[in-house]
Amino acid sequence: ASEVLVFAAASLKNALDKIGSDFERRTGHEVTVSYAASSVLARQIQLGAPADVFISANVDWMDVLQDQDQIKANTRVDLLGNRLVLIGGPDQTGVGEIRADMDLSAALDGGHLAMALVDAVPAGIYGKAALQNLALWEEVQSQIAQTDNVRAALALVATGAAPLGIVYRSDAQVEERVQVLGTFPSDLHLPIIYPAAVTTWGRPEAQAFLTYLQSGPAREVFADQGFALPGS
Amino acid sequence: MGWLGPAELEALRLSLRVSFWATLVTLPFGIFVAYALARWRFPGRQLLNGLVHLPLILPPVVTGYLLLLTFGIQGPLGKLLAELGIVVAFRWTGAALAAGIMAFPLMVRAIRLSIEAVDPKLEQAGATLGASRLFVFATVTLPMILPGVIAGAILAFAKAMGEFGATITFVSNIPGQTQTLPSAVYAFLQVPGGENAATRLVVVSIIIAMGALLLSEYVGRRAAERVSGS
Amino acid sequence: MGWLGPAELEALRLSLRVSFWATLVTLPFGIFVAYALARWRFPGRQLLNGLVHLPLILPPVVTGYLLLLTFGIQGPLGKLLAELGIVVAFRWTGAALAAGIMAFPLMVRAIRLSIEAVDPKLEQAGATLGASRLFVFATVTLPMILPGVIAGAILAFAKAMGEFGATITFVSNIPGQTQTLPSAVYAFLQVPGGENAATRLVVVSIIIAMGALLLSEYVGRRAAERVSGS
Amino acid sequence: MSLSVRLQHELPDMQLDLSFDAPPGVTVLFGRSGSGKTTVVNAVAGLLRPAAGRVAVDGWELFDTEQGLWLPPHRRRLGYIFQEGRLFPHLTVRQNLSYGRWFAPKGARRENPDKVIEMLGIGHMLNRRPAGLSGGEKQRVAIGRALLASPRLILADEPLAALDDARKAEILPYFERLRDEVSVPILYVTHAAAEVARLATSVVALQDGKVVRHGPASDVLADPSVAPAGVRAVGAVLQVKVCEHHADGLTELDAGGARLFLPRIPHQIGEDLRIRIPAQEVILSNKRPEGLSALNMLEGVVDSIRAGEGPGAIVSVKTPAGPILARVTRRSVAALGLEPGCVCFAVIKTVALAPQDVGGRLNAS
Amino acid sequence: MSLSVRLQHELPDMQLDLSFDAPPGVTVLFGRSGSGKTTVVNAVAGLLRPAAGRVAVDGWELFDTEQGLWLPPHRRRLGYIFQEGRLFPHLTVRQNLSYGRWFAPKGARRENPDKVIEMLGIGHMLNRRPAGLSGGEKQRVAIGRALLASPRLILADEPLAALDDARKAEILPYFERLRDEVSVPILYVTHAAAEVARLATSVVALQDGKVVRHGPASDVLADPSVAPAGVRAVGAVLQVKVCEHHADGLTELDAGGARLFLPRIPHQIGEDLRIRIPAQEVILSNKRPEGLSALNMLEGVVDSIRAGEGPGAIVSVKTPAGPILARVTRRSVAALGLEPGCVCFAVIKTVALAPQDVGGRLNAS
Ligand SMILES: Nc1ncnc2c1ncn2[C@@H]1O[C@H](COP(=O)(O)OP(=O)(O)OP(=O)(O)O)[C@@H](O)[C@H]1O
Ligand SMILES: Nc1ncnc2c1ncn2[C@@H]1O[C@H](COP(=O)(O)OP(=O)(O)OP(=O)(O)O)[C@@H](O)[C@H]1O
Ligand SMILES: [Mg+2]
Ligand SMILES: [Mg+2]
Repeated sequence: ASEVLVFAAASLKNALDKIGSDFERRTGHEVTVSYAASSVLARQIQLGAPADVFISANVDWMDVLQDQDQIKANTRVDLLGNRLVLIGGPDQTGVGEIRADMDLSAALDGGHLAMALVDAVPAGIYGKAALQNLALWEEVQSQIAQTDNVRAALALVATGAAPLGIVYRSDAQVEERVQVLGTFPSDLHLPIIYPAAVTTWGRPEAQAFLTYLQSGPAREVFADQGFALPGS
Repeated sequence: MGWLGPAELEALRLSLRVSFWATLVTLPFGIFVAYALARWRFPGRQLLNGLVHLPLILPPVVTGYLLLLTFGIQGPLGKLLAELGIVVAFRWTGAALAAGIMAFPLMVRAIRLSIEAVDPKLEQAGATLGASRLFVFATVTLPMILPGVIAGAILAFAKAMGEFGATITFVSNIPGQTQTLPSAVYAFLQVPGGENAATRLVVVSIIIAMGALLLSEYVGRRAAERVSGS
Repeated sequence: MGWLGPAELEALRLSLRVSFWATLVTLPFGIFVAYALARWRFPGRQLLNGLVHLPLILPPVVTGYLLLLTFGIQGPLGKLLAELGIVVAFRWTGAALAAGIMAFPLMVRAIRLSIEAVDPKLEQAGATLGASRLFVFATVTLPMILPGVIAGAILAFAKAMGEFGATITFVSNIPGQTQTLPSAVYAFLQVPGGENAATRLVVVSIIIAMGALLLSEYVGRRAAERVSGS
Repeated sequence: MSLSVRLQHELPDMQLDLSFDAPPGVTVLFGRSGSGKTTVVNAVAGLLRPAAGRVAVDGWELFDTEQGLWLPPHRRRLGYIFQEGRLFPHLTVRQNLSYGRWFAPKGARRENPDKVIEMLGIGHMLNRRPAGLSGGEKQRVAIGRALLASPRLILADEPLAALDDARKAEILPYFERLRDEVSVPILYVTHAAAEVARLATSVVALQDGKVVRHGPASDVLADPSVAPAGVRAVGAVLQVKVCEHHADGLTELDAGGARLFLPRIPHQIGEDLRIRIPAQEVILSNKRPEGLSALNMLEGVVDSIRAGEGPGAIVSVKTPAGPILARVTRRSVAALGLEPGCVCFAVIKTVALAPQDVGGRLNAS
Repeated sequence: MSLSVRLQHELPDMQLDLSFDAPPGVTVLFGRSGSGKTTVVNAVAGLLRPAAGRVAVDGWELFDTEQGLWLPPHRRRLGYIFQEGRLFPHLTVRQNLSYGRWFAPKGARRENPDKVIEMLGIGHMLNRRPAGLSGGEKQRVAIGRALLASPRLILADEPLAALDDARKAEILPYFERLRDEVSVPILYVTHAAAEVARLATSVVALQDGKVVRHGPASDVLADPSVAPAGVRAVGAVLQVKVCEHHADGLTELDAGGARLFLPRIPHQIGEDLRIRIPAQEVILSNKRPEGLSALNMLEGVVDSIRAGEGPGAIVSVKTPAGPILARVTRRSVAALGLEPGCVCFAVIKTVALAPQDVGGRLNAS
């Protein structure tokens, strides 16, 4: 038995912890996962981190690594997807699918719209694109409260600091103090993709793990956590 | 600073304002708490001491989250302040609050150490000459600890300039309101190719913090010379 | 601590080890640098002072990134250390390095303030009695600054226990290797439903840091009493 | 009683347990190093809280543990001259001097700062800081600071020990003036016999935290067994009046009708003075001596002879000027056949009557 | 020359510029407060780096700015007794005392610690820390610490000022012993005439940073214009030998054939001593006095009469015991018809010859 060191975006922790131990049980290979922001992990891989597998929360950092030949391009897969949702406190009313005629300003009622950093963090970038495509961006731009990650945006809504927020569906579903008010159509923004790949120096077992991630039992776990599965 | 964009300049201005007020407003509390910890024995002293140090020990994100719970719009203290007309949520005042709280332990420690170095015999001498406790503090203790107070204040200022985790969690990152220099740096570091812009901002913060540090050394030395007799 | 899982216990053990060594190894340097800053006048003194304070001023992520660049596998110092058989990249030693560097300014400041409070006249008295500079330091200065040294060390320890940004950026977040308590807290906070686990870990860190603080108060007071004559 | 002190306190090495009531004027605390003098002064100042006791100044209670009364130090209106100076290092000499004046009540008697500064010889260092002063300079500033605080009670812990003789001689009259003219009670710790002789209204001798002797200065000084500096400080204190200043630099005094000469003193003609005649400066003769350089000769009758342990004896002689004490050898007592009732002559050298033994009016005793 | 000092240094208020060569023994630095005494001592100790100068002890150079030589303080082997104690607060009294012993070279002469501790009366406080000591106790420990460092040069800055007379009298002989038996050179700052008289081999009088008078103690003490404590400290120093201890507590001395009596002193029969006879204790008579209590009478011839500014004059009388100085009034000089060549009698009270004026062998002068 050998080891596999996985560098994964922090938002995958719950799912990967479970899948990792399943994999260990089945193969005897030990899986260790280092969770951090995709940007941090990508830089570490650039600078020679001994990771075998990298799972990013966005395609940009994976592209950078691929350009620099730090991953085996042929192992790269689009592992997961996600959906962007609008959330609010328990007293808000749901809207279902979000459309351009939605009166976001009225719903905010002078409050803030919590999002991850709209120019830096993937969830924020996607959210900004969606709002722009709905022509709602101009209207709410000045009311956006940005955080360094999606979970902090979720916390703003959960604590009532902000009436509304835009987060991933996978994040919203377990927080009891918020409800999903509506889902953004996925064509409003670049596809939300969590690419995965084996690093150039990845051990042979890395490919086995990557394959396992795409297997049925693993996909079940991801789906449980609210992730979207490409091709389904 | 022609090489800073307007947004970056705005972040710089905001960071300066936030750090300045964070330092200024916490300073009296810092001195008071440091004095109490150094000179008084009261029940709950260790508790106060622990409380003061909490922001140093906790991951900043946790501190930010706790701030959100207590000083947020729905938080008990947040509501209270709001009734007094002070809104901190998503305002630069909130950023200052976060920065002040994060810097508080450093400030208190520096001041406390310098208070402990003041010979109580001099304070006694002041008392025998008719000065009340408060007056002794103002005329003997305070001037003598001035180097420590200055050091503590500038340290707090520097720390406030660099504070990120608690600030962004508590008051988010609203350009012109709560987007401080470190938040901007963080944002640049998240995206591929953002290193150059981040470096520019880091250089600016280093220059400012070093300037403050040099100033504190100078002012502190001057004050120390005054105390020990030039 | 039955309510901590094995991974969490591992993180706790690692954090303790990292903080302990970070404090122990930096302490002699901290004392030396503090002494140099407090008592010597040399060219580059302000530069050294600035350098020491840098980790306090920079956003931790930036410090971590700089560490990665210099002490990483491909970094100049990293290569040098590797040739000496010391690998810090993605090892707990690296976490200790990051924690030590982040805590260094706090340690130096505390020690420096207490050195400045020692009356040079006592050191002179030691010299006239035949003690060389080093001996005077060991027998007069060091015992007298002991409270400050202890305070500085424990402060550094507490800071090291709470260090997150630089550590995760420099050595990542590898369980059993570099996943310290705050990194584990971070990971838990990133996922839905992780709050409970995060809270448990936070409580543990608070207990440890408060314990250290109380210990430092006690030891420091004992030492201070010895110095000022019980 | 101007100063009433009762104290009980446990110290690591000894038990402080004393009480004394002192008349107005200067109360000198005397005792060996470590006998508890500073501790007593600190308790009076409120810097040490004794286990039990009471201190009152002119009937005004500073504390009384029985009543649970405890004035904090700053309400006691003290001028404490510390054994170790304790100047404020961050203030200039001028600021140190004026520190206490801020707090003095409006109506309080005020010393003239210029006069104090001149007397202490610190005018040229007003703008310097204590760190740049010599040991004696520091102590002079400390004295000035206490005097200028308009205190109702002055506490002086060996205030002159660090000063040279000339400076001592300049400052002593100032304490006398405080005692005589302004009548501020003074609690004064010293080892110096001359200071005791000159200043003390009453002397409290301490030993291991207990009062071993307490009385008017003239009594204590006349008793060799408790005289602060031992037998060499024994002396008589006479009440005299200035008669005339002679051209050859001598001053003539009237002492109960008898005449005494001593080197010129700065006092006015007609002024009442106290003058201490150290017993060891007095020579006795059983016939009127002739051809001696000593100008002062007092005829009297031997009152008592106290032989001590050593070779000496203290002979007390009743003269018109008052009782005179002479310290002579027992051998001389035998040789001259001195015994109570004998007529004899006390010879006192003019120059032996030093200015430092001449003080202002004798208030008490 | 055992101690050679040359110094130039600028101080804020004055210019230090002095040089003196002192013979072996005790060199007393005397001068008013602020005259620069401590500054000189600090320069010798290496705590102050003077602009220019040279200091050598027994020919061993401590520094010489011309040669660029500068020994750091810890290489100078000093025992510095500071004016303000400077005890190590974190060490017990015992540890303070033994601090210097760690560094003393193997072969160095060592004082017996027990003896020093006993002499200083600090045996019961060995395990305490300085903060709990009284002012005088601290200074005694400071003296012990310096003595036990096996120094080649002792610097003492007003070491006895904080001590009571009895303690002074106990410690003075110790400095004498260091001077006479161990011949450690001592640079000693004091204001006290008795200490000067008893200890000083030579006296350096400072004023505003300059040497105003420098010479053997007996010369300086005989000169009223420079005598450290003014005219009252003028006195003659005689070389005497102990003859006999009498049963009545007196000791008989031989002074060049003449006999002198004084209260019992602890010295051995046959021992050579120096004895100071203060000029103001001497009475002159133009005929052999009779019926006087004074036991000591020396016949002599008036050598010179120096009238000062005041009412007094110093009469020098050649006696078999050596020159005796008497301070009398000018009025008496006239009344007795004293002039050079006259025969006269010097009368000295037995008890006036105090033990503190009796010292060990007179080495220099
Ligand atoms: N560190 C200093 N800075 C400035 N001036 C100083 C300093 N030390 C001493 N002086 C000044 O130098 C002069 C000589 O001081 P020094 O301490 O040598 O006097 P001293 O003769 O020892 O007096 P004392 O008998 O009062 O101790 C004084 O006028 C003093 O004010
Ligand atoms: N803070 C203290 N802790 C313990 N013991 C003390 C303390 N202060 C004084 N003492 C002890 O109490 C006794 C009396 O001290 P105090 O200072 O009153 O003496 P003093 O008569 O003023 O002596 P000196 O003339 O030497 O100044 C001494 O034996 C001293 O050691
Ligand atoms: Mg005392
Ligand atoms: Mg001096």
